[in-house]
Amino acid sequence: MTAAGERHLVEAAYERVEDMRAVVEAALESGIAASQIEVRSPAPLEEDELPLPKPKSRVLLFALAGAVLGGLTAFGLAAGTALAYPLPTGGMSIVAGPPVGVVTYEGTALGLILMTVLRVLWEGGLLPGRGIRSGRGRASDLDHHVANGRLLLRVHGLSEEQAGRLRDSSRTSAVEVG
Amino acid sequence: MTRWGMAIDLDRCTGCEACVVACAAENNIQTVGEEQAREGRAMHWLRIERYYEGEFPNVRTRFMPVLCQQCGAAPCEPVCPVYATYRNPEGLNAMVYSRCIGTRFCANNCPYTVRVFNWFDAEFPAPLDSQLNPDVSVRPGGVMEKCTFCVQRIQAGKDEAAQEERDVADGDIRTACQQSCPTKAITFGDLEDPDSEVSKWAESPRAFSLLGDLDTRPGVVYLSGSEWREPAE
Amino acid sequence: MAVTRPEGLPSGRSRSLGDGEDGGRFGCRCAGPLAGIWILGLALVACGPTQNLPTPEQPIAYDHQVHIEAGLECVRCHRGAEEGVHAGMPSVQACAGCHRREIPDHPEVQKVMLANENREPIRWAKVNVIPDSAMVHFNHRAHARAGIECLTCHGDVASMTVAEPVRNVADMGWCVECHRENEASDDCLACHR
Amino acid sequence: MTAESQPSAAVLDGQLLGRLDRRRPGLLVGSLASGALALVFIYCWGYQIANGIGVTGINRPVFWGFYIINFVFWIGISHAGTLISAILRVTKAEWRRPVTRSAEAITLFALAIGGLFPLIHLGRVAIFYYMIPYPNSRMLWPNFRSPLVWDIAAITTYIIGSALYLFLPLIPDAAVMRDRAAAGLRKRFYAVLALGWRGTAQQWHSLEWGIRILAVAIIPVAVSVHTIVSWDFAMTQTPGWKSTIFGPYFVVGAIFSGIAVLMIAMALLRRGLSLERFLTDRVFNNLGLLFVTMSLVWGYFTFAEHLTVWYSGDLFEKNVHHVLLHGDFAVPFWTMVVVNLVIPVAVLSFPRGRRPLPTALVGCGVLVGMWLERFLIVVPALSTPRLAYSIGDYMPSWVELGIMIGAVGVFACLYFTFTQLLPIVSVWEMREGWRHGGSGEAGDATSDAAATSGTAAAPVPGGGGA
Repeated sequence: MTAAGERHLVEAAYERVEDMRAVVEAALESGIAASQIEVRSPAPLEEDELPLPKPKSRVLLFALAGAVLGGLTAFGLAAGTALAYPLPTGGMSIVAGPPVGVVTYEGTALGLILMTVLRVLWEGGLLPGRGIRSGRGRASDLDHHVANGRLLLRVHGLSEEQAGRLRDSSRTSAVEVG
Repeated sequence: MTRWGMAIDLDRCTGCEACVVACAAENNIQTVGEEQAREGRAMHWLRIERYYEGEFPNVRTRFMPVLCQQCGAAPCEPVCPVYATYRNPEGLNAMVYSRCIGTRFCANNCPYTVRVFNWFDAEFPAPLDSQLNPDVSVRPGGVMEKCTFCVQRIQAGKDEAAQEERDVADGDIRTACQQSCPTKAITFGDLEDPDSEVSKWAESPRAFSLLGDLDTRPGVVYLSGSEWREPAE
Repeated sequence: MAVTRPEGLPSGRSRSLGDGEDGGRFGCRCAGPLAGIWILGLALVACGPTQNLPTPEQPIAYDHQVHIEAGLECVRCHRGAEEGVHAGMPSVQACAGCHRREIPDHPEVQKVMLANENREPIRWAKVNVIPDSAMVHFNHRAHARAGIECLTCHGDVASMTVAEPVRNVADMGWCVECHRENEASDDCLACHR
Repeated sequence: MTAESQPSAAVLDGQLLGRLDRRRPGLLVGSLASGALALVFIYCWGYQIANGIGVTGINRPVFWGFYIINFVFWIGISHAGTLISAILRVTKAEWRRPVTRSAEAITLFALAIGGLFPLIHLGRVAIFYYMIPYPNSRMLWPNFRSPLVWDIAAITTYIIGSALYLFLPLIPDAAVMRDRAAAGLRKRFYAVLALGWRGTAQQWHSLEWGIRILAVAIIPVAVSVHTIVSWDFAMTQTPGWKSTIFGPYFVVGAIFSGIAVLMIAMALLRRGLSLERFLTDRVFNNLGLLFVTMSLVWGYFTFAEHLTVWYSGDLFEKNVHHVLLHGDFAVPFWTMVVVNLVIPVAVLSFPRGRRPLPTALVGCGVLVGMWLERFLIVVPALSTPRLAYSIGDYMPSWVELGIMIGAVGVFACLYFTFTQLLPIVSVWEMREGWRHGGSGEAGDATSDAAATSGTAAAPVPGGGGA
């Protein structure tokens, strides 16, 4: 989307969201797409703190799917195996209701928990391979700022001119520009 | 179908404990020694409970042989996590030693406290090993056990009848305790067969079940002519 | 009396850490192989009969094939197989009785004759073993009565020069399957007591 | 509030991280000492495996002893974290922020130890896997009717769930540690834990969803775990055990003992790590209120339990009831009532009693009391069977005592190690609280505090008014 030629990455660390907000607003006005902007923060930001599109998450959907999957698996385990391997029970029913219920309940919860965590890791690019592909998980020289409680702005794919302008606008408000 | 059952006539029981000895010999039950017995680890599949009535000198002792009641609705069965104890098609409350992992849950849930546990590996130093019954496994430590109604004799009786191409007749199979009882207070057989001796005993007006109100449907029936139907409170 | 030995369960080998910066990969790099090992282990446990069974060394090089070809039947020596709970082994006298006439000078036969003279039993090694810890009481005559051939469990011993196990007779799943197919009792007490 | 002045978010941040970077010899000594105690645990268990379960004091009719008591006890303690932290998260209680991590760690380690006890208790531990359903050559499956198999299902779910519930909020903090650590083994360790966390908007958003869902999901799991543990008893016919209220009674007892551990751990952490600014008096006050509430609820359940038994007139139940209240077990029973109900209510009803030291001391008493409660559930019922001929008693052996004490060592060792390696107070959650100006003490930023701290060279971000 940007002009041909080398693309540049500008990084800047800020103490306060307000400082970064001004830079982000200026960048968006100058025609830089929101998808080029990445913000790293030491704690979650509120939705309206930056004029960037809100990230989407399907964790809940996957959690529910995991619950269904886990429940079915557990039900199959408890009821199915009892049917597949009938043992002499002396007249008692082969598949008993309450035990199958208990196992299904626990399986449902386990499925839900596992799928939730997997989906969180997937969406965050924390699963192997994911982060590298999307470029998100890559380290930055300025990451220590995030560790120390500052915010980090990274804007990718800039032309040389755009990068220069962004650096200039950040110079006053940022702690460090890279 | 068969349902193995036992009837014990308490009015005939003299408390001689011959059945206890016969049971231990037949079933390779380990002898734990004084020290362990003092800790409450004596192993008997069958015990004679004694209860005393009245004030001295007018005391009367009552005896009650208590063994696994082979319950029709056994509390021990559903709690075993590995199916080491279950109800077999012939009404026995089966105990599979090789399956047992030793949670002792079954023993806790037995209202008759008739299950015994192998706290250590059984030791039969020579020449005691020569008197072991080859038809019964020696149980390792960590395994629950209890009266089996001499299942090895039941299996042998059925095998013998099959070899002779006939049905098992009443009286073919005798348990060790029954065999050794000098007063013939114990009888054993098929409760489903109305003509068997045990069925007839069970129909006696003197018959009752131990802790019958728990509805465990025991396969052991006690007979007593006196008003005393339950062990002393 | 030995306590039941557990079956070998698979265990994953840990690996050294990957590169620090993308340590996340470590978890997944291991997860695949670990899951694989686990499933493989389950499959191995589930396929008990395929495991290698040791052939024990016998005190005398007895050749089953030669004896069968000479016209003997299994139950001629293992009498209990049809009549008793245990198949049993022939007595030294029974061996010696025949061999007094047949090839008495064969070096292996000589060992039998010597044992007979000294009134010592021959300590044959058990080929098809159900371990004590299984606490199984196998009844040969019940199986013979049901028409189960010897070779179903023991393999074609008639054509073996050295008796060797062909099936794991201690594999319970196999026993249970056969019992169910033939509508024999699948009650645990039928074997375990 | 306290007399302390209110420092700024940046100051707090700097202090929190400063504590994390500092080496703490006390913790190292603590973990080594508890590690030595853990060796007792290993030795005793090894001794028992080598010699047979008979080295314990259990007998007929008391087939269950210290191991099952400790199993229930530790599982109860495990409710400290996950349940409490999940409830606080779901209800968005701001003062949870410094508490959750230490509570969740208690859960995980207590659960790991609690889960071991049923195995230690087995007669043949080598074949414990007969209880697990997996395809096997014996063509046998576990008995799903047994509450013990439910236990396995429930505890597996709970331990995986609480491990992930501890892990998920830990990822950003592991990333902080990674980015602050110098290259080397420590950095690599944190890098593995951080999974490549960078703190992007998407990562935060997904993480928040995940934590929210886990917090909701873990509550019914925690409740089910202790309910199912209670069913190990309540599903039987044993007098003294077959009770309909055992499920909720156990859950309440679990939360009660869980808070007790939490109070002790927090008081120790506060002193040991000088976290007075984070684990404030207000936190102790709030937890103290929760604590005394649980004490009263527990007292109510105990009353209900024994009243119904006494009133029923059931002969066998009354036998157990009698030995508890007036017989051989009267001393532990009434001790339990005093330390679980009388003392907590007497101390925690007053604001001065809800301070770190008194709450921790009350917590110690409650731990003893809750252990006694489990003892009084297991032993009296078993030693008073229906047939009077079998009445027995129980005295633990040195092996059982060794394993019990050693387990405390294992727990302490794990906990100290965890505290040494990872932030025991959630850094990002504290930061989030300060940013919103809502977390406990981070009220108004004062110049006074900023001036006192060398770490606060930077301008003060988002203070109270932000």
